[in-house]
Amino acid sequence: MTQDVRLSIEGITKEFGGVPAVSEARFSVGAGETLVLLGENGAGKSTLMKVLAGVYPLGTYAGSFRLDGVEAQFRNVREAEQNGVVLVPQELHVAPNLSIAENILMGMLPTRFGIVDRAKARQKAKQCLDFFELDVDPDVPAKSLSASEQRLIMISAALAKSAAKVLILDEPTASLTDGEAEHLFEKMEQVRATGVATIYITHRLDEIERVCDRAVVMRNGAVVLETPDVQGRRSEFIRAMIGHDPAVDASLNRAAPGAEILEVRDLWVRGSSATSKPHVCGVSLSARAGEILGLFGLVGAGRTELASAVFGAWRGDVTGDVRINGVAGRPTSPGEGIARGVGMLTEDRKRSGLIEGQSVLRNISAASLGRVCKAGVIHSKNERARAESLARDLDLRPPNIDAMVENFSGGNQQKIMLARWMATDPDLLIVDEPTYGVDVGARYAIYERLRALSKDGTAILMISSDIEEIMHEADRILVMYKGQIAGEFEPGVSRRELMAAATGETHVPSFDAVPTTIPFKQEKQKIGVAI
Amino acid sequence: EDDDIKIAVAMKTQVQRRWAFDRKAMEQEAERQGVELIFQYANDNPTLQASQVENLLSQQPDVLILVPVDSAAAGSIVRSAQEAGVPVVGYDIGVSTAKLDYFVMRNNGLVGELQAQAAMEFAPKGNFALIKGDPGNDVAQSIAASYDRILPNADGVEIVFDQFVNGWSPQTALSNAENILSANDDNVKAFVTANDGMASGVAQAIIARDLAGKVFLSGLDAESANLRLIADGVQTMTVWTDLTDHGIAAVKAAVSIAKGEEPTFSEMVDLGAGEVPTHLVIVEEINSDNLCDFVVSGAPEGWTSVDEVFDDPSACN
Amino acid sequence: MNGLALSKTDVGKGLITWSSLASKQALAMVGVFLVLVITFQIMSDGLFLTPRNLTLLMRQGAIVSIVAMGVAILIIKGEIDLSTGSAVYLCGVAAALMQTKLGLPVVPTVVLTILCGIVLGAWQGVWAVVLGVPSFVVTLAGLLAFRGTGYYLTDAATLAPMSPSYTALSEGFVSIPMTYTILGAVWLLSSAYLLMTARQSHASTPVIPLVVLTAVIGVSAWIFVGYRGIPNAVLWVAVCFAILWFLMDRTAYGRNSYLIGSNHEAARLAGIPIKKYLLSGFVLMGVLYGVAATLMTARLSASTPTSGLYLELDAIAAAVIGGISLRGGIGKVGGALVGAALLVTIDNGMSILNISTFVQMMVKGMVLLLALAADVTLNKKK
Amino acid sequence: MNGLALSKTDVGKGLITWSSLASKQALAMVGVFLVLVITFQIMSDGLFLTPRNLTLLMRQGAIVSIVAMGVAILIIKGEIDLSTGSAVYLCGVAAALMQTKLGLPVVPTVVLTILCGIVLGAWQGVWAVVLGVPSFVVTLAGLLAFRGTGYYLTDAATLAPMSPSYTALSEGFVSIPMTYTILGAVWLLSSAYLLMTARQSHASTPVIPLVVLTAVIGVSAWIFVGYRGIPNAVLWVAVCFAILWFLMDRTAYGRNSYLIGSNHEAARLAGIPIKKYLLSGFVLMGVLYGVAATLMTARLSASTPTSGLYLELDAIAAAVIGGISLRGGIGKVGGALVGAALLVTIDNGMSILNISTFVQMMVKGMVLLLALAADVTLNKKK
Ligand SMILES: Nc1ncnc2c1ncn2[C@@H]1O[C@H](COP(=O)(O)OP(=O)(O)OP(=O)(O)O)[C@@H](O)[C@H]1O
Ligand SMILES: Nc1ncnc2c1ncn2[C@@H]1O[C@H](COP(=O)(O)OP(=O)(O)OP(=O)(O)O)[C@@H](O)[C@H]1O
Ligand SMILES: O[C@@H]1[C@@H](O)[C@H](O)OC[C@H]1O
Ligand SMILES: [Mg+2]
Ligand SMILES: [Mg+2]
Repeated sequence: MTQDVRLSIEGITKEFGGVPAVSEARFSVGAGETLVLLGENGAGKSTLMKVLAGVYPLGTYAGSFRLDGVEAQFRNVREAEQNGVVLVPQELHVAPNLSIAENILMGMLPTRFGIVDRAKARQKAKQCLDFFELDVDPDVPAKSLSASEQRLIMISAALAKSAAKVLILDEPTASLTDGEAEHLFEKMEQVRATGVATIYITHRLDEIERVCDRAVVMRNGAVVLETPDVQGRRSEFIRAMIGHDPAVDASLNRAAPGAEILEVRDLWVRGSSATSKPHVCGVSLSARAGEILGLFGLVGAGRTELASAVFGAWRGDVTGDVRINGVAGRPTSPGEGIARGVGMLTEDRKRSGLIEGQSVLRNISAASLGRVCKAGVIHSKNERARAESLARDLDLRPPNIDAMVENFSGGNQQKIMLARWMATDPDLLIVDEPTYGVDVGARYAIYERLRALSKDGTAILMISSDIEEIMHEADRILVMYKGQIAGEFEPGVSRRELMAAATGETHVPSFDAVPTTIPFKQEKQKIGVAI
Repeated sequence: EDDDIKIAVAMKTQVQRRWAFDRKAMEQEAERQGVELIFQYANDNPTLQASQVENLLSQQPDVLILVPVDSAAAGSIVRSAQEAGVPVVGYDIGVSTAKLDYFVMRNNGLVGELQAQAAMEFAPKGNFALIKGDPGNDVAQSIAASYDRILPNADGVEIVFDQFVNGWSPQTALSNAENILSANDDNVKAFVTANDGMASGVAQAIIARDLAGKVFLSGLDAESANLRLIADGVQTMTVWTDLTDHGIAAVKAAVSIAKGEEPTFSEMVDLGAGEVPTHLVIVEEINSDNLCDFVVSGAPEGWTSVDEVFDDPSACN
Repeated sequence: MNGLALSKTDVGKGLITWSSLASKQALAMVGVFLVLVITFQIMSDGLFLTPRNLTLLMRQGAIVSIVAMGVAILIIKGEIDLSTGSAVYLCGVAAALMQTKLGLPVVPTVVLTILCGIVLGAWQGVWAVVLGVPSFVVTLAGLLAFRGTGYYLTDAATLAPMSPSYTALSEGFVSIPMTYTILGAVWLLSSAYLLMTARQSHASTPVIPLVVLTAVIGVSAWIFVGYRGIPNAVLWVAVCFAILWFLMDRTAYGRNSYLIGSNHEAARLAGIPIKKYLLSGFVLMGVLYGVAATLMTARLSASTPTSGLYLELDAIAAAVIGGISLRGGIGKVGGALVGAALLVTIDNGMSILNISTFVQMMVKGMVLLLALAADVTLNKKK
Repeated sequence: MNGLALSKTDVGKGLITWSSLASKQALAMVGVFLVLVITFQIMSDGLFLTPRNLTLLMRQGAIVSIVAMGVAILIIKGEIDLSTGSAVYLCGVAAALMQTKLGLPVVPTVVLTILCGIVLGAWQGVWAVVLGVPSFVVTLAGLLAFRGTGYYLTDAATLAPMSPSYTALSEGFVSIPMTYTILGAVWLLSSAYLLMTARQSHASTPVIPLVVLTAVIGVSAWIFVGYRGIPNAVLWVAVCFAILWFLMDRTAYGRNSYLIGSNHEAARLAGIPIKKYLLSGFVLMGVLYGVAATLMTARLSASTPTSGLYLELDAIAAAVIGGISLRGGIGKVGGALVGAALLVTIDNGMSILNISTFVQMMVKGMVLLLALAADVTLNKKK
């Protein structure tokens, strides 16, 4: 498979305030080759990619890299793109109020004498949307798309950029469903066939064999492993990533469920306008202390809405009974939810989780400041001690609780969010996509923490689109489909059965009996109609 | 111990041309007398003026000449100066809440009277519009009080508009005048306007409707641009305050007080806190009849010129 | 939230062209505006809705409209300008000096005044963009320094008079036949444009927009022909609006400006030269300082030391009322016009009703509150 | 950007206590401030740095300092207040009416004035928070309506005089012995606090902070005792600052306010009742309207119709100069004080130098620009 070398990285080093994030990284990628870049959270993957793509311009890093044998010197992203290096970053940069077309064509709107050629723009945008078979109007604002749809359009936009030589995808699948991911892989195949070198970053090790030719593993900023192929090397990768063998699978060690913490009866969740279609249609469920209840489903199944309603965060209409810790009544605000012992790790970390511009300490304390206050005054010694111990527990890197959260790598940001909710000492902890963007090592750490919490008597409701995660970590699995519970399963259930329930193939008391085909098409359906 | 007399002058604003001439007159007199002057301008902000007087007092002057931004609020300023052993000469605007040592004033009530009377002379009956100055300003209030005393009771005078204009804004005065003409279908006989700045705005509305010379327009300050409007027959009259007399009288009084002498005065005036020896400054109506006299000899040097007022350089020969 | 379901139909398609002129919020504001007009009309015994009063009203709003559009663009780009009142004053001083002291003819005066505006705009742009001082502070400094400079140059004196032909720049009127010609041309061009864009996007004939357009042109004709033709000041506003609307809505420059205001980082990563865009925004604002200064000195036939005081606040208020979000990236140039129209309508209406200045201030405050509250409530429901 | 490497050392630990009083940006501003002081001192032949002038300077800055702190808190929460000048004026009218018409004693006057401020603050809070009208517009409406109401109530007349004991609220001085006592107490309490926090966080003795503290107290003693004691107005500022600093820096209330300003949605999901916080922010601002109005009317011994004009701009400027970001969530209450000090130093310095008002405006503009440019450059380098 190896052809001519497209990109060769020759000892790149990048520091932040004297601390190296990437040190002496060195490897190369060939034309038509897909290379997977692995590494723990904070290993320096994104930073290195940003150097390649001109985000960190010439002069802000040491070392060099060559593109088709010629030394590349990019002063900005545009120059990198003009030379064929295209990055789809880990953190999406969407302008929510601009149209989808304008987001897709950011910085390269087709013009005639400076005037935007709207017809052409529409048509180009449409092509990008068609690439992932998204049936949406390119003229509506980008904020009307879900996070995963936004990512899809950004990927197709990147692919549409003229004459890509090197395509970098930084954790593209973290917020995609299996169906969408599968579709992406097919497209990557097409791209590769045109001679493009692809660097692919992921924490989902099961994807590697499906799409990649070769692997590079980074640890602490340095390249620690480079392999000629990827088949059957999973444990080798993990060892290289975390520097030792992974911890024993904590999930084997299960506690017996205790008292019922959460009981939901006939819950309906709607948007704020009376006419909007319900997101959750008459769901009933219960969760016990010491139990991890998995909630599986496709994006749009209504899991987040269900959880928000239970937590008291849903802004629209909710009906139905909720009983928490034996006390009846739905929380009407997140504050009330927290007061009644509920915590919720939200799915959209950047928008509704992280408080950027503030320190780790303040982020961790955000939901539980009252616990370290006396008469409203913060006891800073206690506060710091608590945050430090949580940071240690979760192996936060770097372990500096006074640093601003936006300077942490994605996975570490997720740990900070988990720490926030652990600090509230909840009876019921809802975690929505808890390992979004988290590396294997940290992922086990998070599973371990969740398991430990559950053993200490917390009921955990784990929402996940990661089928492996659900199968391994949940003690009991509920599957949602179109706002309803489409089935309940034991841990031993097969992938096939779960997917069938999640796509409505198994018989369920159907709310609206739209026949469905494959998972991906299912979402297309959802997007095309109203939300 | 230096025996140079130092006089502090706290001016209300620098943002109006007349104050440069008040200052010039004061400076000329100070030079004649060999005394030093220090100036501060509060730009119509009473709180700033309080601070400035504090700053002036810390430079230990012998006398303070005060042009109050606000007559009532100046009381505490006057008292603090007097407590520091610095006598206060009031200038242009009175102080109602503390007794000044001396006062030099233009009679603002008289200004309003002159304007109102000229209006009634021009148009004994008809629709009158009263465009008053900034409501927060004492001068505007005194002038307005004269309007209110004289005009509503006059036979045949119909008041169709009566408003203050924030900040004496010429733009607002212009818009108001346009709206007044529009609302009365051009049937307006007089724009009794409190000062020249606003009058130049109103003049535009009058010119636009070809009403120049057909409606009365008053002003105050005899600004060059307005003298020209009078020459062109657009504005009817303005009122001139003899700034030279004003400035000289104040410095003279200040110097006598500093020397421990009794300053001369024309009458005793009570502004609300007891009788104060007062020099009344000459106010004079300027209209097309005495325009040339004023331009050629009445105005202080540099205030205006024949060229600025008349198209014809020989107009006043 | 549910934008997806919308605009899938043809009716929706046609409307997009219209909503591109002014944001949804601005459209809601038009409703508030109508309520005011009716109130004033009744209370003034029919005086408010006369061609003469409406002509004057438009002329009275010209300066704030021009400045509001410029500020709107800066706000859309994520910047702000507090200096407009002083900058317009200082440019006015320059214009008046050229007219009264140098005796320059009209055209050079206007050109040099605009040049003076460009210099002021560029000066602020350099501090804000190149040196990175927050534009709030840069333009606050401008607010002080520009007025100070004007006072220094003139000793805070009024400079007058300007030549009659200069005054006509704002106060003159387009002749009645020419007014018909202009309105006719606008009607023709706009309908052609509407039909063309409809055909391009394969939508059906845009009946509603065409009807609205015809009505607007009809009403304009009634107003202008009923008095003395289009006031020149209104023509300036119309031309500026047409150019700026086109710039912001139809060109890559405009769309990239929105992107910068909406997501700075995304714009940077998309390779848009942010500094150039911001700098040019300040320069564009500078051009508008010059235009507004021309209108202001022409209107008063003078430069007076208080001109432009509080103009910055009115202009920003007009923009915000018209739906331009202070967070950047949201709003339309047309919104600023609607906001300015609302402000000047309140002023004019209360002035012709001879309401006391004090009550005017209270009423104006309450109308602003109610207008925005109505707007917030309406847009929430949707 | 690189906060990671910093503050890991013990020196850093000790400093945290200090930097919590004012942000890094405000500290840079202190440097600019020193340059100014030296310039003024030299140019004024030693007049600037006299106890008397410094005492007066502080008193002159009292009102803007109080308002700036309140606005800073609102900005930190992500809101804004343009109405402060008018609101303070209207509260001042209430105070003056109570003093001159009703003859109320001092304490009830102050209490009712503050109550009046609370009503105004709450009124704006309801529109902004409960009804969701952008606070920019709500407070712009307040700017107009509050002053209009004041004019309406008083016919735009000055109300005076206030009783001598009322005037003393701002203009009086704390006696010299009492001044020593207060400064001594502050020194004792602060050093105890410094030592205690250092012990708690196991840092070494905070030598630098202690030295700085002692120097500050020493200089204060020199200033105040050298003239007539602490001016009462300065005492108000000190008390307000102490309370607000404690509130914003040490309590859950303050902490949550920062979170709300940084990320509204995330704060909501962390269980913080946003509306209550925002509403209380406006009410707190209202309390400060009352305090500032008390100081203003006491200072002038009157309520004058122009008082408070442009105060809103000065207050916001002070906050922004002091490092409070208009995007919310960033800055310290102490920064607003530093900003106010900078503004009043420029005013006072140029005033004692007898510089023409016009030149003052230009110089002030330039100093603001240079101060912020220096700050931006310094903070970039690090
Ligand atoms: N702007 C920045 N300032 C300071 N430190 C930074 C900055 N960006 C990244 N870092 C640090 O550099 C290191 C590498 O981060 P990077 O984002 O490259 O990790 P990553 O390998 O992509 O991790 P993840 O898998 O979690 O995305 C981390 O320790 C991070 O905290
Ligand atoms: N707070 C909200 N307000 C309005 N719409 C929302 C909100 N949260 C989510 N949505 C929208 O509702 C749709 C369905 O929700 P969502 O995709 O979160 O469901 P889900 O079953 O939780 O799926 P997943 O968690 O896998 O993303 C999405 O398109 C999303 O944009
Ligand atoms: O001369 C007048 C002055 O005294 C007043 O304060 O402001 C308006 C002027 O016209
Ligand atoms: Mg990364
Ligand atoms: Mg979800």
